[in-house]
Amino acid sequence: MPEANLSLYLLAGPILFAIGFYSLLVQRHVLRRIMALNVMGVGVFLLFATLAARADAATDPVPHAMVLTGIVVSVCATGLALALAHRLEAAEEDRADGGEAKR
Amino acid sequence: MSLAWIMALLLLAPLVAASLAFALPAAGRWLALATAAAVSFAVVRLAALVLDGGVQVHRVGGWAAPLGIDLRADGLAVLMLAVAAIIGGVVTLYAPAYLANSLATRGERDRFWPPFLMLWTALDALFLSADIFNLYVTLELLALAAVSLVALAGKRAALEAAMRYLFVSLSASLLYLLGVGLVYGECGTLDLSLLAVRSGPGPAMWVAAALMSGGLLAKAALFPMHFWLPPAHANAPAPVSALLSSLVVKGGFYILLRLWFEGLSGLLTPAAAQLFGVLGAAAILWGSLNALFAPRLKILVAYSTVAQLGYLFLLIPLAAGTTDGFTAWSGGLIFLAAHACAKTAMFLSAGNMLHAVGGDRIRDLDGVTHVLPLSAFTFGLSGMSLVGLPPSGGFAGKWLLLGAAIARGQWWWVATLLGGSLLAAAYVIRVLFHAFTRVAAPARSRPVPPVMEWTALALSVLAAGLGFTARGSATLLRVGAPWPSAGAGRA
Amino acid sequence: MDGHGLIPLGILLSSFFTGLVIFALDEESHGLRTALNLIGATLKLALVAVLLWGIYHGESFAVSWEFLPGVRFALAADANSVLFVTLSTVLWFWTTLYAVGYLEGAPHRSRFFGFFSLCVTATTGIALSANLITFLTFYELLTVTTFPLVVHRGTPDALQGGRSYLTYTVAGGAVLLLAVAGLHHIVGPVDFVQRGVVAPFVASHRGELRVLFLLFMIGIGVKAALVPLHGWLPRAMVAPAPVSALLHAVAVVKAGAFGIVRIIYDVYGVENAAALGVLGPLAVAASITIIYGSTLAVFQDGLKKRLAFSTVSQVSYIVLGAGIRGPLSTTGGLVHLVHQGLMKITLFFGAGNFAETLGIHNVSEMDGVGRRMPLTTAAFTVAALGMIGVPPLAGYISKWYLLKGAVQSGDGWVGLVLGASSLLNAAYFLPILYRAWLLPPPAGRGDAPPWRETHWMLLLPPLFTAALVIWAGGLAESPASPLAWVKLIVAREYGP
Amino acid sequence: MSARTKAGRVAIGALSLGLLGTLVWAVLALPRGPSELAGRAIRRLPESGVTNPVTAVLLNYRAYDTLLELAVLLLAVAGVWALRRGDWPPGDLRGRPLVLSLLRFVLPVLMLTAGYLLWIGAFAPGGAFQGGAMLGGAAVLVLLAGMAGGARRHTGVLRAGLALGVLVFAGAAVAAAALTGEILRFPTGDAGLWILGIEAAALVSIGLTLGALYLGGRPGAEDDAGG
Repeated sequence: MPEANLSLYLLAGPILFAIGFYSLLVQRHVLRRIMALNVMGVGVFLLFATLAARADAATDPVPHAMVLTGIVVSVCATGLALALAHRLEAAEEDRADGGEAKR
Repeated sequence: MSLAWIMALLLLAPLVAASLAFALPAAGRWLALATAAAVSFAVVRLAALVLDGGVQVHRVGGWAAPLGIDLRADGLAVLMLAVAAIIGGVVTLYAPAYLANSLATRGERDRFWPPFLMLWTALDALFLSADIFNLYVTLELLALAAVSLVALAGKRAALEAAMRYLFVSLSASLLYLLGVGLVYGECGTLDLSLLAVRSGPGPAMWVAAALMSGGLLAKAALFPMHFWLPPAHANAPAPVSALLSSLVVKGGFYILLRLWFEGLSGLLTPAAAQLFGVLGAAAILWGSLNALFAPRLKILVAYSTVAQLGYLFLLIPLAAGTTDGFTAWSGGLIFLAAHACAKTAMFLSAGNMLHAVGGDRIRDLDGVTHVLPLSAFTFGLSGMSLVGLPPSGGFAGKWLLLGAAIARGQWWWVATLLGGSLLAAAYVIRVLFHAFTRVAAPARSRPVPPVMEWTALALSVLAAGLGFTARGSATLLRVGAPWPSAGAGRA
Repeated sequence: MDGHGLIPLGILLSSFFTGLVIFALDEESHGLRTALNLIGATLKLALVAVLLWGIYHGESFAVSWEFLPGVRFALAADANSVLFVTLSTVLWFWTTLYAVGYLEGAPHRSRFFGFFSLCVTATTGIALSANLITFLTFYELLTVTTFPLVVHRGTPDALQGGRSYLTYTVAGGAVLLLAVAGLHHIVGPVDFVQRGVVAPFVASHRGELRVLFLLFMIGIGVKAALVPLHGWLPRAMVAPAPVSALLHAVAVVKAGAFGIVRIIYDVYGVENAAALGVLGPLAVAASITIIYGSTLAVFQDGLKKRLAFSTVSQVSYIVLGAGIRGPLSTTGGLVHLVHQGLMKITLFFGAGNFAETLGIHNVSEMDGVGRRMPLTTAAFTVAALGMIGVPPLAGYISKWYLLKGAVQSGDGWVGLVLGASSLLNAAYFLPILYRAWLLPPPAGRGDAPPWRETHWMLLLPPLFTAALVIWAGGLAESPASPLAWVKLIVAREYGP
Repeated sequence: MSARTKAGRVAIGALSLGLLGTLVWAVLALPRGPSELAGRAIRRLPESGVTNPVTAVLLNYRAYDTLLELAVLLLAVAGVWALRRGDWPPGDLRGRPLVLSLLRFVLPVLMLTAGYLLWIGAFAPGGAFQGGAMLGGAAVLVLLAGMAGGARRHTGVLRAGLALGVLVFAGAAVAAAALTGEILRFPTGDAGLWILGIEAAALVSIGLTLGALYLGGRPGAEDDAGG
């Protein structure tokens, strides 16, 4: 792709990453922090995608595949994180009425 | 048996076992036992292969790097695999008895095995991989397995610890992955040995190295990125704490070594090396002091892990930038193996005391020898290795590090090593005193299944005697070490 | 490793395995435990006898394997080690017997005797170490295995004593480790060989070697209770009597003294040490310790405390002998290694009997104890007179050689030290004997017929060791005496 | 640094900006040309058994990554199921015939699309993950519609289906090792078939996994009193 666009895309990744990083440290609510992680992730994937697009002719399949893998992994992590958050919430509520964490 | 089959056993046996353990929950324990047997067998064969054949490379899929992924087994990898096999085997024996007591239902207990076996898979894969993206995948597998295991305890504290651990671990992985991206963008390869040739100084590589190191330091819980470790390791079930302290944190450290001494060796400036050492020293001090004042036994042991991890990082300044870094290199890694065994034994014995007297507040430990002489003995024996008394493996490691520090005239590391030993002695003794105090009547206690006491004892004996095998370990570590075989030995 | 190698190994394992098995025994199986203890001790004695015989006929016993790159774990028996190993083994036998009697009915006996055996394993290991690393290994092992004995009673002051014991010895261990590593860096793996290994480096590494020597003396001096590193010794007195006996006469303090001897004669070599000019200061330190210990002993009313300070001073005779160059003083120092052990253990056995039978812990309570416990008191008296240096008892021989050595090497001032300390010895022992024999017992303590005065297991050991004191002194010039053996060593150290 | 205080936020902001600056500095320094590896990947495409280079990387060149990736998927489900019991949407479609008939129409289409994506993956963008996403969507619909009650009863089957992908993939790895002497090295010529087989199994597991993650917990009817 044209040089200018490439630079644009190259910048987009780091920007998203930095935004995610900032809110990960600033936000307190679990859901927001999980989202922040995902934003960071998207930033990284965008960088990979840009690297794949450097080639003028055919795209570089290797970063492509890595992004795919990365996305799946982050989906899994998010799923686990959400379940954990859910369970933690239940535990908090339980503690409010003094019971042992129910599942 | 050909290399392919060894690799298949090491990587696929735990993986398949994990999947089956998920599909057939009731079979988990037996699958784990089978895995332990298979993996141990494979490790022994691999060690033999490496010792006489040198570094072994298996090209997965038959495509050589950079297109494909290479599995590389050098002495270091074999050592780590062996440690993982030993710890994994012991936990396999220990866990059922412990879980039977701490988790209410059969169903809950069965849930331990899939993540445990996945953890084992991740470790084996991590130690064998020579591809930095593949290493990222193993890191994620490792982290998710570890988090699931911590959460298994089900108590609120454990859940919170797991949550924090997950956040730290995921963001660390992303930092690492970003670094991988930059490396690929710069060098067009992900293979460590190719990187060693292609990587050179430059903005992208510097930043990449910084990002990856940052992520890995967080995973290795090096001070000041250790804050997540004590709650996680102290609140998890004892066998899980053992796995985390002895193996999981080492994963990050292992990749760090692979990067700095192989893939990115061109970028390791003396200043950077010293920085790692300084952080290590800080970790020793901070971890030891916290251990010294910890209210609960498992917290003490967890902080001791923070401190002991500091020692590992001393090997970086002592081994970097010299023609014979091998002394420090082997010292640090022998220390790592010894710490793995000793720390596992410690957590397991702590678990026994917890099990027997119901709590692990240290001031309630008085006269625990009345109830659990074996476990107290185990704790003391593994303590010997942590302190570094001969002939323990801890001593062998510290001796080599000390020799390297003196040989290079870096006296501040000499002081750090000795001071750290004294601090370790202080917090180990702190516990032992309670074991010897006379009490009117022995504490009310539940009987502890023998398997729980004997497995822990066996490990502590191993740790205490590991010094005698240090030469063997050094010979193994020589294979594929970053230094030419000149100046071998001479500690 | 041939059959010869197996003997030093066997000497260690004979007590090591005994210890492990004893741990496994349950608290109530007293008979079996006692049997095991005595079998182990006897076996060890037998092996040591073989060793003695062999060394005397110039055979060599050695076993070693490389356990760190370039570092060997090595056991060997030379004349020096045999001196120490024989002493500790013989005394261990009697201490075990004594301990069995002393601890009847006490709790945790399996734990106690287990560590007791491990402790003597470590001691014999120190004696048989053939290089510095091995020495260091057993030196640390000794720390670890004696700690449970010191805190055995588990009372607050016992724990306090244990705490200070560990504080001193662990720190000392760290210093020693540093010294060993440093020397290893300069000369490579350090084996114990007569006349030392540092000769080639005396010129090139003068400063380093001096500093290292200081570190060695600090690291080992802790166990040898050199002033000012002696603080733990009196506090460790809370331990049961057999333990005190073990600490003072057989294991810890002795190991320290032996270690210093090793460093001077077999690591540095007395000639090199003299060339480095480190012997003089050591001799001074030893003299200060001697005077200091004796002086404090005079003012102790607690019997064991008084004996403790007496140990502080007496052990430094050995160091003093090593600190003065010349065969005669060396002889005096080395032979005192044995003599002090014999006399001091007798004294502790006696003190233990008084405490155990009559509940006497202080000197002021000892009036007329001689009538109630004539045999114990007699043994105690022999040892005490020996300590003072009354001919022809053991102590006299040591002091005599030290004196001659000092004169020969022109250090006249040492004569004053010896004289002064002997007077002080008299000053803190004679009052005890006076009270015991001449003062009337307090009302209500009846006389008991001899032989029944206390349990035979408590009575036999002091009598036997007292006999040894007389033998070592009276038959000093005979071929079958510690002195004869020491002369053999000295001949080899200074010989052509 | 506590994010509560304003100072904390400012500090973190500065930190993030610093990070951003460094990253920009780094990425702008990256070489702009295609990596030499890209060319290599294209060149050896014929040996890979597929013509879609991404699929070639995913399931042949770097199939090992993908195997571990499936392991991560399975592990996520195992972790989630260990954590809590899933909360079932109160789906009841009686009296909502329209939705019901819509589903009856949509679900088969989704299935079909998934299959198509799986097949096309060999030549063009597509493959097990895209197809799996379709199945996952279908699973979510089924859950929302409250039609997944069967899963409650047949958890055994469900577990088997979830583990299927890893098991088949690992099996293929071993079989390949037996045939060619190297893990995951598919016999030349039939590589395409092997890949299709693995992907088919992966498709099922991925779809089920996404559904399970959406459910966010155990199906529940399991033996565990503690659960």
